[in-house]
Amino acid sequence: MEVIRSAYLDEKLETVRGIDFLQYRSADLPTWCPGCGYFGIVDAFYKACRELDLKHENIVTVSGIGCSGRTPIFINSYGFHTLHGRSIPVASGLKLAREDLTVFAIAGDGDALGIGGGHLPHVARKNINITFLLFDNSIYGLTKGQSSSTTPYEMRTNSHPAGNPDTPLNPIKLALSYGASFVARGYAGDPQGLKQIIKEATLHQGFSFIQILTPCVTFDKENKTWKNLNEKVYELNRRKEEKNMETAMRMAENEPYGVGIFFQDKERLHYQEILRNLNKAD
Amino acid sequence: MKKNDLYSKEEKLFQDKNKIYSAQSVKQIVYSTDVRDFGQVAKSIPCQDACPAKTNIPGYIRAVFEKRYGRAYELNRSANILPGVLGRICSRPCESGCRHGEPDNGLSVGICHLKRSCADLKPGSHRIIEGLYAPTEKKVAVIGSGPAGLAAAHDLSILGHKVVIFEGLEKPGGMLMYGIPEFRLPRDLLMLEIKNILRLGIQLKTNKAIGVDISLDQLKNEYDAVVVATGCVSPRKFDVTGEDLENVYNGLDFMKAVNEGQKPFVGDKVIVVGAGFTAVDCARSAIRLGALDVRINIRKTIEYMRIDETEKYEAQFEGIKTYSLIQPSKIIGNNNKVTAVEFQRTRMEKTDTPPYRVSIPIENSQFLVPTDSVIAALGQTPDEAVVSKDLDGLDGVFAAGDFVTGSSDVISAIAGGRKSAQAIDEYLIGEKRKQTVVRLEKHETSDRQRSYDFIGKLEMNTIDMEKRLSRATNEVETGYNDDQAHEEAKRCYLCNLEYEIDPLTCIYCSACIDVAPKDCIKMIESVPVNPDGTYGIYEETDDWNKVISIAIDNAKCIRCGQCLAVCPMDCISVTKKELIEIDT
Amino acid sequence: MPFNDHYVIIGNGPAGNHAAIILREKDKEAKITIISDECVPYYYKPKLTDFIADEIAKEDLMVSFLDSYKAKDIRIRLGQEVERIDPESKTLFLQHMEKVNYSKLIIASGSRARLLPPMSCYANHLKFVTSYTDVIEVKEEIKKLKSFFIFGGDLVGFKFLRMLNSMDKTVTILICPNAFWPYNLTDDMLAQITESLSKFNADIIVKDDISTIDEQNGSYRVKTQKGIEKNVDMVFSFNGLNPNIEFAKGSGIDIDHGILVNEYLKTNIDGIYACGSCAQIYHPNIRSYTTSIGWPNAVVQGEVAAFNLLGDHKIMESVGRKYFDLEGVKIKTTWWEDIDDES
Amino acid sequence: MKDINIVIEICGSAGEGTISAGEILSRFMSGQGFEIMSFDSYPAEIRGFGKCVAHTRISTSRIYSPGKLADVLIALNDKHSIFQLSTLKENGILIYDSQPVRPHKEDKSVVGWTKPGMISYGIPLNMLAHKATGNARGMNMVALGALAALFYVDKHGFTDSIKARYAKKKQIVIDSNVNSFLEGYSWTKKNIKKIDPYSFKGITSPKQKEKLIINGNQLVAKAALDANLSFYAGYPITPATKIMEILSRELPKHGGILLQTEDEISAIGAVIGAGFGGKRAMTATSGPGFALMTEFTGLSVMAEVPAVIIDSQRAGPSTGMPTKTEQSDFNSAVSGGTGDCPRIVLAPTDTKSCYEATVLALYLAEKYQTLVVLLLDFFLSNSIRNINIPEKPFSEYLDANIAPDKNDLKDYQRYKITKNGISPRAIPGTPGGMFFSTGLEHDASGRPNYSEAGHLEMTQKRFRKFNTVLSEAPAPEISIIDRDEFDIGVISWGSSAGAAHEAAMSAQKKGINASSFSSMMVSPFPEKALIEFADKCKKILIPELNFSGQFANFATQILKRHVERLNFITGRPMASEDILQKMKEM
Repeated sequence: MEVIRSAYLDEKLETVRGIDFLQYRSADLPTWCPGCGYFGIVDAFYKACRELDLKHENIVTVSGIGCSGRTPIFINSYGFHTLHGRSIPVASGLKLAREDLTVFAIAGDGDALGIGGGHLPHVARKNINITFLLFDNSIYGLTKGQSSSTTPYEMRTNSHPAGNPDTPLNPIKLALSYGASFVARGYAGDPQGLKQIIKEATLHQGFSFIQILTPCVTFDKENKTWKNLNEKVYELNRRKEEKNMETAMRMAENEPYGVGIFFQDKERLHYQEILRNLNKAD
Repeated sequence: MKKNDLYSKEEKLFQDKNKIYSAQSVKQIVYSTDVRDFGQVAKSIPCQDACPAKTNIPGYIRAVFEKRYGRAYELNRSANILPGVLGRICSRPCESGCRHGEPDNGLSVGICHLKRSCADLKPGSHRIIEGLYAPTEKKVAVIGSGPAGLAAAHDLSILGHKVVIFEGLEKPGGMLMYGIPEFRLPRDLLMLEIKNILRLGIQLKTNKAIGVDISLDQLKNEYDAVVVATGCVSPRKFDVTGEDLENVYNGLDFMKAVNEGQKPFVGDKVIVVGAGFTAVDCARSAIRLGALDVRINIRKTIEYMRIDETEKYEAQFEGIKTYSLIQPSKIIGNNNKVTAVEFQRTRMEKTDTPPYRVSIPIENSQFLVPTDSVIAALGQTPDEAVVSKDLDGLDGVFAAGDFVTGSSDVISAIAGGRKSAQAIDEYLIGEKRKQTVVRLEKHETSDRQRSYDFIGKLEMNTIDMEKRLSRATNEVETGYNDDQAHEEAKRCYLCNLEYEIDPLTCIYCSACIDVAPKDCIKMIESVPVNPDGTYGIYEETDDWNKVISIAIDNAKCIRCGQCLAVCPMDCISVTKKELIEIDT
Repeated sequence: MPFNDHYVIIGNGPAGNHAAIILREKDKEAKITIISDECVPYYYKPKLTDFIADEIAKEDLMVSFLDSYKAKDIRIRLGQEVERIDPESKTLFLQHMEKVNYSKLIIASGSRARLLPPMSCYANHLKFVTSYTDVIEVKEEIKKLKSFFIFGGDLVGFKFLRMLNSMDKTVTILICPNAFWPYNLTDDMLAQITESLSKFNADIIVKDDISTIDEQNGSYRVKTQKGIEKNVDMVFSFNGLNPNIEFAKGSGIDIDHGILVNEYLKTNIDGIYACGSCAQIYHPNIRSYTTSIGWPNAVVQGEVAAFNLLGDHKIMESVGRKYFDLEGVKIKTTWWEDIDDES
Repeated sequence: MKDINIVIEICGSAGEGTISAGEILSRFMSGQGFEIMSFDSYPAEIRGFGKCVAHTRISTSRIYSPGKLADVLIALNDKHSIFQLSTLKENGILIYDSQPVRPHKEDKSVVGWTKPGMISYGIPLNMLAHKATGNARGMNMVALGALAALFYVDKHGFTDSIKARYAKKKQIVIDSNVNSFLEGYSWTKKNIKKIDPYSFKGITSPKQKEKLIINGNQLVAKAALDANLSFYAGYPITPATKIMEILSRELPKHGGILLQTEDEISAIGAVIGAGFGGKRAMTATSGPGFALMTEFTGLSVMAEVPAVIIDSQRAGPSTGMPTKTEQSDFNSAVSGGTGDCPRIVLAPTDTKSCYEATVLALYLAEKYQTLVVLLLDFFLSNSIRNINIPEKPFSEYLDANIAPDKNDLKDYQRYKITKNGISPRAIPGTPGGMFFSTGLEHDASGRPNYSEAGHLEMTQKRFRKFNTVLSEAPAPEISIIDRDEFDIGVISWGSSAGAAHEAAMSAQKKGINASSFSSMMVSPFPEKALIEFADKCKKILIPELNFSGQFANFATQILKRHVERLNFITGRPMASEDILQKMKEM
C-alpha cells in the first residue's frame, strides 16, 4: 500500500515555514505575467540567500530595463534599477567601491547581450567580483515580443515576422570566451538546482555568470515554453576533474539545455585582488 | 517515469474501452483513518455529509455521467437500500448541502432526480451485487417493515444472520406504503425494491402486529436479537375543540385511506394544517379527490416549511394555496360535521434553543374560515401503547428509525436501520466486523470541463394537469431520460476530487490564480486545522513576504481543471476521496 | 465615536427616500446610502401611465433630481442590486460582488409585478407596467401597436385601460377574481366593476382564465379556458404586486410574504427596519398583519422607520385604507383575504 | 439627421484585450461612415497590473481632438476604472462587470464610485466570457456586445469587424471572440433595460471615400515607403517600435533593408552609414533613445550625411512614463547635442500631416544633407484616425540629392562652400566623386581642419543651408483669417494644435474673438508669419504638454512680448476644453 501523500497541507506549510525564506521577499507582489518563469528564479534566489544566510543590508541587486529589471523591487535588500543594458557598469562601480557588499547584477537577454552586450566582455575579463544573473527567455518581453540576441534562428517574432535572420548568441560560450571565471546555467523550472548554482556563484570569488533559462509565457509560444523546457532541460553530468575550459567549451556547444556549472576557475584572482597584488608588486 | 508505466496491460485496455472511473493502479490507493481526511471529506463533500446514510453522491453522479447506471445504482444501494424509492421521495438534505446551490453558483444539482435515473435507466442486464458473509446461525426478529426495518433486515441478512420481519399491516413498507401517495411513489416499484431485499432469505410475516398477534417477550425468547422499528404511527393531535367532528382527519389516516384505495369525503373546500411533506401530500390527494379549494395552513412562514422548492412549486401549480402565520384554535361544526375552522394569528418569536424561531399565537385575533373538511398533518409520535419507548433494560432488544428519533425522513430511517444492524452484529458476534475509512486514490484528470458550469438545472419532467386528475395514481414526475440524466450529471462539481498545490514545488507564479474561474485559489499565510479535522478559513494575504503558499480552497473549487493545465511545475495533485466500509 | 454611522437604505421609492430625508435631518454626520436596482432617481409611480401616454414628460415624473441628493449629502447608488444580506457582519452583498457595510439598514425595496404561477410559462410574452424600466421598454411600442390584452386587473390596470382607451387602442380585458390582489372580488363587485368599465370601449371578459398564449410573428394569440380567442399585439399582466424581498431570504430576517416587522417597523433583527410595500407589518390593534398600500402610506412608513431607527418608538398609525375607489366601485381592502369588518 | 459626438472609453488591465476592443470599435465605426479618433494608453508592463484605456471619439463631423471626458466608460477592471471614472462625464454611462471572480469590499468596486447622475449597467462580463469561451479572455468582446446592444449598433456589421480583426488568427480565436460578443449582445438585449439617450439607431453618416484607418506610426511607415525609403535601422522603444514592426514587414517588399540593431547607438550609426551610401534611411525612437543617439546626431550634421530620426515623444525625463504622451523633447530636438548643431525639426500637428511631414523629412534630409528630426508623440503615434488615402508624393520629392555635375567632379570638394550652403554630394560609386568624411571639423575637401577661420566658415555654411528650407515647408495653419484683430491668439505646435484650433473655434461660438496659429516646421521656425499673426492679437496663449513651456520660451524670444502659458503634464493629450477654460479666464 503506497502512501500517495507525504503530508497534509498544514504539515507542508510547517515545512515551508521551516525553510524560512520569506524574509528575503519584499512585500510587493511581483508584477510579472502569471506563470512567468521569473517567479521560479526569484524563488531560487530567496532560498539561496536563506541558505547562505546573507544579511539583507549586505545584498545589493542592480538591474537594467526589461521584465527582469523589476526583480530588485521584489527582493528585500538594496536594489538599483538602472538604465537599459547598464546594470553591469553600475554594479561594477558599486562593488569596487564597497567590497563588503554582495552585489548581484541582473539583466535579461536583451539587456545583457543586446544593448549592454558591450559591457559584458569587460566585466568578465576584469573578473570583478559580482554575480551576474542573465534571465534568458530569448525574447523582448517588455516591448512585446521582438527578437533578442538569443532568439533562435528563423523563429518568428514581432520584429521578424518572416523568421529571425540572426544566429543566436550562445551566452555560455560568450562568457567562457570572454574569460568569466565562473560560468553556469540554471533553469527557472528547477528552483532547487538553480538555488544551488546561485549559492556557489555567490561564494565564488570573481565574476560569476549564470545563464538562467526561463520562458516568456506571453510572447514566446514556440521556443522557450514551459513545455519545451521541461522536456529538454537535464542536469549536466560531468566529473569534477573535467572542469577545464576545453570540456566546458565543448559542452557549451553541444548541450544547450544542460544545467549545472560549466566552468569554474577558483585559482584566478578577482579584480580587487589583482589590483592589490599589482600595487604590492610595485 | 512515465505515468503509463503504472498501469498493467489489462488496466489500459479497461481504460481505453470504457474511458471510465480513471482506473488507476492499485499501487496508488491508500486507506486513511486520519481525522483530517474525515474532516475534509465532510467539509468538501457537503452533499455526502448532509446525507444521513452518507451516500457516495459524487461517485454515483459520475457513474450516471458515464451512463453506467447499473454502477450508479449499486453505489447508491450500498448506502441506502431503496434507490428507486428514495430517488422519488427523499427529503433531499444533500441538495441543500450541494455547493452548486451556494450563492453565485446557481442552483443545486438535481441529486435526487439523478438517483432516480439510475434506478429508472439501469440496463436489464444489471445484477445486484451483495457481499454476503457466511451464515452465523443467529436469528434476529425485526418488528416493522418500514424503511428502518428493511434496512436493518437487509444488513443483518448480509452479515449472515437469519432474519424474520413482523409487519402489523397487510403490506410491507410502512410509511412508504401507507403514508406516501401513489402519484409520488408507484407501488410496483416499491414492491420491487422491497423484494430485492427479501430475496436474501428474509422471512416477511405480514398481519402480525406486535402486542396483538405476538408479544415482544415472545420474540425475545425465540430470537437472538430483536429490532424494534415500528416507526411513528400515532398522529400528533390538534388539541382544540371540535377535533372529533366528522370530516376532520389526521393526515396519516387520510393518506392510509387514500392509499388503500378508499375515497374519503373531502368536499369542495379543504383545510390542511401542517408544514411538512404529509401536509402537501394530503393537499394534493384532496385535489385528486375532487376538492376545488385546498389550502395549507402553517404556523410559521413559508420559509420554514420542511419541503423542497419543487414540492412547493407542484402544489402551487395544482392550485393549492398556502397561508402562513396562522394556527387553528377551534373547529366548528354543525350536525357533527365540520363547517369552519377558527384560526388565530401567530407571531414569530425568538428562543434561545433550537429551533430558535417559534410561532406564538396572538390573543383575540381569531377569524373563521368555512370548510367542508379538515386534514391535520402535524406529524407523528411512536406508538408507545404497543412497545414501550424504554428499551434500555432489555438485553438483545434494539430500536431503529423513527421509533428512536421521532418522526423524521426515510433516508434517516434507513441510516438508523443500518446503524442498528451494525450494533446488533457486534452484539451477536462480539466484535466489530466493519469499519469506515477514507479511500484516497490518485487521480490524473479533472473529469470536468469549464463549460459544464453553464448548464442550467434541468427541471423534472411532469405530466400535465389533466392527466393528474384523470387518474389519481398517475405518477406526476416522469424522470429524466438518458440524455437529460447525462446532462444533469455534468453539473456535479465532483467534490470528491481534492485539488492540492504542493508548496514545496510551487514557484508561486500565480498562473493558476490567473485562470481560476472563481475565488478558489488564494495566496495564504496560514491555514488553521479545526479539532474535527477540517481546515479553517485560509488566512489570505497580499504581502509577498507573507505568502507561504498558494492554496486551492476545495470548498470553492469547481474542479474545472484549468489550474492543472497551466501549472508549469506540475505541482497540483488531484486525489479522489471516498468514504468506504472495509472489513476490520 | 471614531467612525460615523452608515445608514443604508435599500430602495429608492417613497419609503426609502423619506426615510433618508429624516435620517439626514436628524443625523448630520452619518453616511447615508440609498441603493436601488433601477437606474433613475426617485419618481412618482402612479403617473407612469400618464408618462406612457406622453401626457407628462420624464422630468414631471421625477420627484427628486440627482442634485437634490447631492444637496442632502445622500449617496445614491443606482442600477445596483442587493443580492444577499449578512446581518451578522452587517454586510450587504451586491450583485456585482461588492460588499457594503452598514451600521443600520432600512429595507424599502417595494414590490414587483406578480406573475401568477400558472402563467409562469408565458412570462416572456407578458408585459408589466410597474416600474420606469418596464415602461421605457414598452412605451414606444405601445404608441405603434394597435390591439392590447389586459389580463387581470388592479388599480393600475384600470388606469392603464383608461389610458389605452384615450389613445384609441383596441383593448380586451380579462378580469379574473382569483387574480385579484389584495382585493377580493365578490360577484356583486364584479358586476359593478364591469358596468362601470362599460363606459370604455373595451371587450370585457369575466369569470374566465387564460389557457394559452402563443406568439406568432410578433403578435400574440390568447386563448381562454372558455375558448375565447383573441389576436393582439401585446399582453399586459396586472395581477397585483409581490414584495421584492428575494435578497433577504436565508439571512435570518423573518419573511412571510413580505418582511415581517412589528408596529415599530423593526424586523426581528436589531438595526434592520423595513417599510413600504415590501414590509408585512404586525399591528397590535387589529392583531393581524397588514401592508402599505398607496403612496402616502409609504411616505409615512419611511419616516417612521427612520425615526425608530434613530431610537424613537413611533407606532405606524395608518394601517391602510379599508376601501378603495375602483372606477367608482368601493372595494374592500384585504390583506390576506381574512381581515374582518371589525378590524 | 441626428448628430453623433460620443466618446467611449474602455478601461482594463493590461492583457485583458482593452486595446483590441477599442480598435475593433473604431474600425467598425469608421466603416459606418463616422469620423473617428481613438487613443489608447497602456502601461509599460505587458500583463498583470497596469492600466489600459482605449479612448475613442466617434462623430458625424470633423474631429480635432480626442475629447477630454468620456460619455461611456466600459470598465473591464474595477481597480483601474475607479480612477478612470474621473474622466467620465457627469451623466455618463458606466458598463461594469456585475459578477467578477472575487468579492470585494465596498469602494473597491467601480460602481461604488459612480457619482449621482451616472447611469450604470451591470453586465456579468466575466461570467459570460467564461460561458462563451471557457475563460475570462473574452470579457472585452462581451463588453463590446453589451455596448452594441445598448446603443442599437448593427450586430452583424460588428461581428464582421471582429472577424476582420482576427482574420489571420486561428478559427478558434475568431469563434471565441465572436461568441463572446454575441453572448454579451444577447444577454444585454434580454436583461438590460436601456434608459440613456444614446443611440446609433437610424444614424448613419454618409459613406465617404474609402478611408484609411491608421495611426501616426503606421502613417509614418507608409509615407516613408512611399518616399522611397530603402534602409531602416532601429531598436524597440515605446512608442516608436511599431514603425519598425511595420517596416520590417513592408520594407523588404520594396527592396529595402531593415536592421534591428542591439541599441539606438548602433541604429543611428547604421542609418548614417546607409545615408552615406546614398540611400534614404531613417530610424525611429523616443526620448531616451534619442538621447543615446545625440552623439550620432552631431555626426550627421557635421559630416553632412542625411539622417532622419523619428522621435515619438513620451513623458520624461529619463525613462519617465513610457506610455504617456508629452511634448517635452522640443528643446532636445531643436537644440540638443554637442556644439552648434543645426538641424531641421518637423512636428506634424495631426495624424494626417504625419504623412506629409515624413515625406518632407526624407526629402529635406537628402536635399540639405543633414539631420532631420520628426517629432511625434505618444498620442500622435498611437491615436487612430480614419483619413482619406493620401496622394503619393511628386517625383521631385523622391530624388532630391544635389549631385555634383561634371565640373564639380573635377577636383571634387565634398564640402564646397556654396551660396546656399548645400554642397553637391557624391554618392559612393560615382566615378571621380571620392571624398573623405568625418565628425571632426574639416575643410571643404573633408580633411580635418581646426583653424579658427575654417571652423567659422564651415559653421556658417552649415547654418546657411537653412535659409531656404522654410520656402519648402507648408505655410502655417491659422484657424480664422478674415479678421484684422483678435482678443486672443493661440499659438501651438505638434499634437496640441488640434485642440487649440478646436478651442479657438468654440471660443468664437461662445463670443470670444480668438484665432489660432500652428506650424509643422519647428526648426527653422516661420518667424515672420508668427510675428504677423501675433501683431493682430491682444493676448497670446501658448498651450503645450510640458512643464517648462519649452515652446513658449522659444516663441517669447521671437515675439519679445508676454505670452500666457498653459502647461499640462498629465500624460494625456491636450484637451480643447482646458484651452477654452483658460481663454475664458483670460
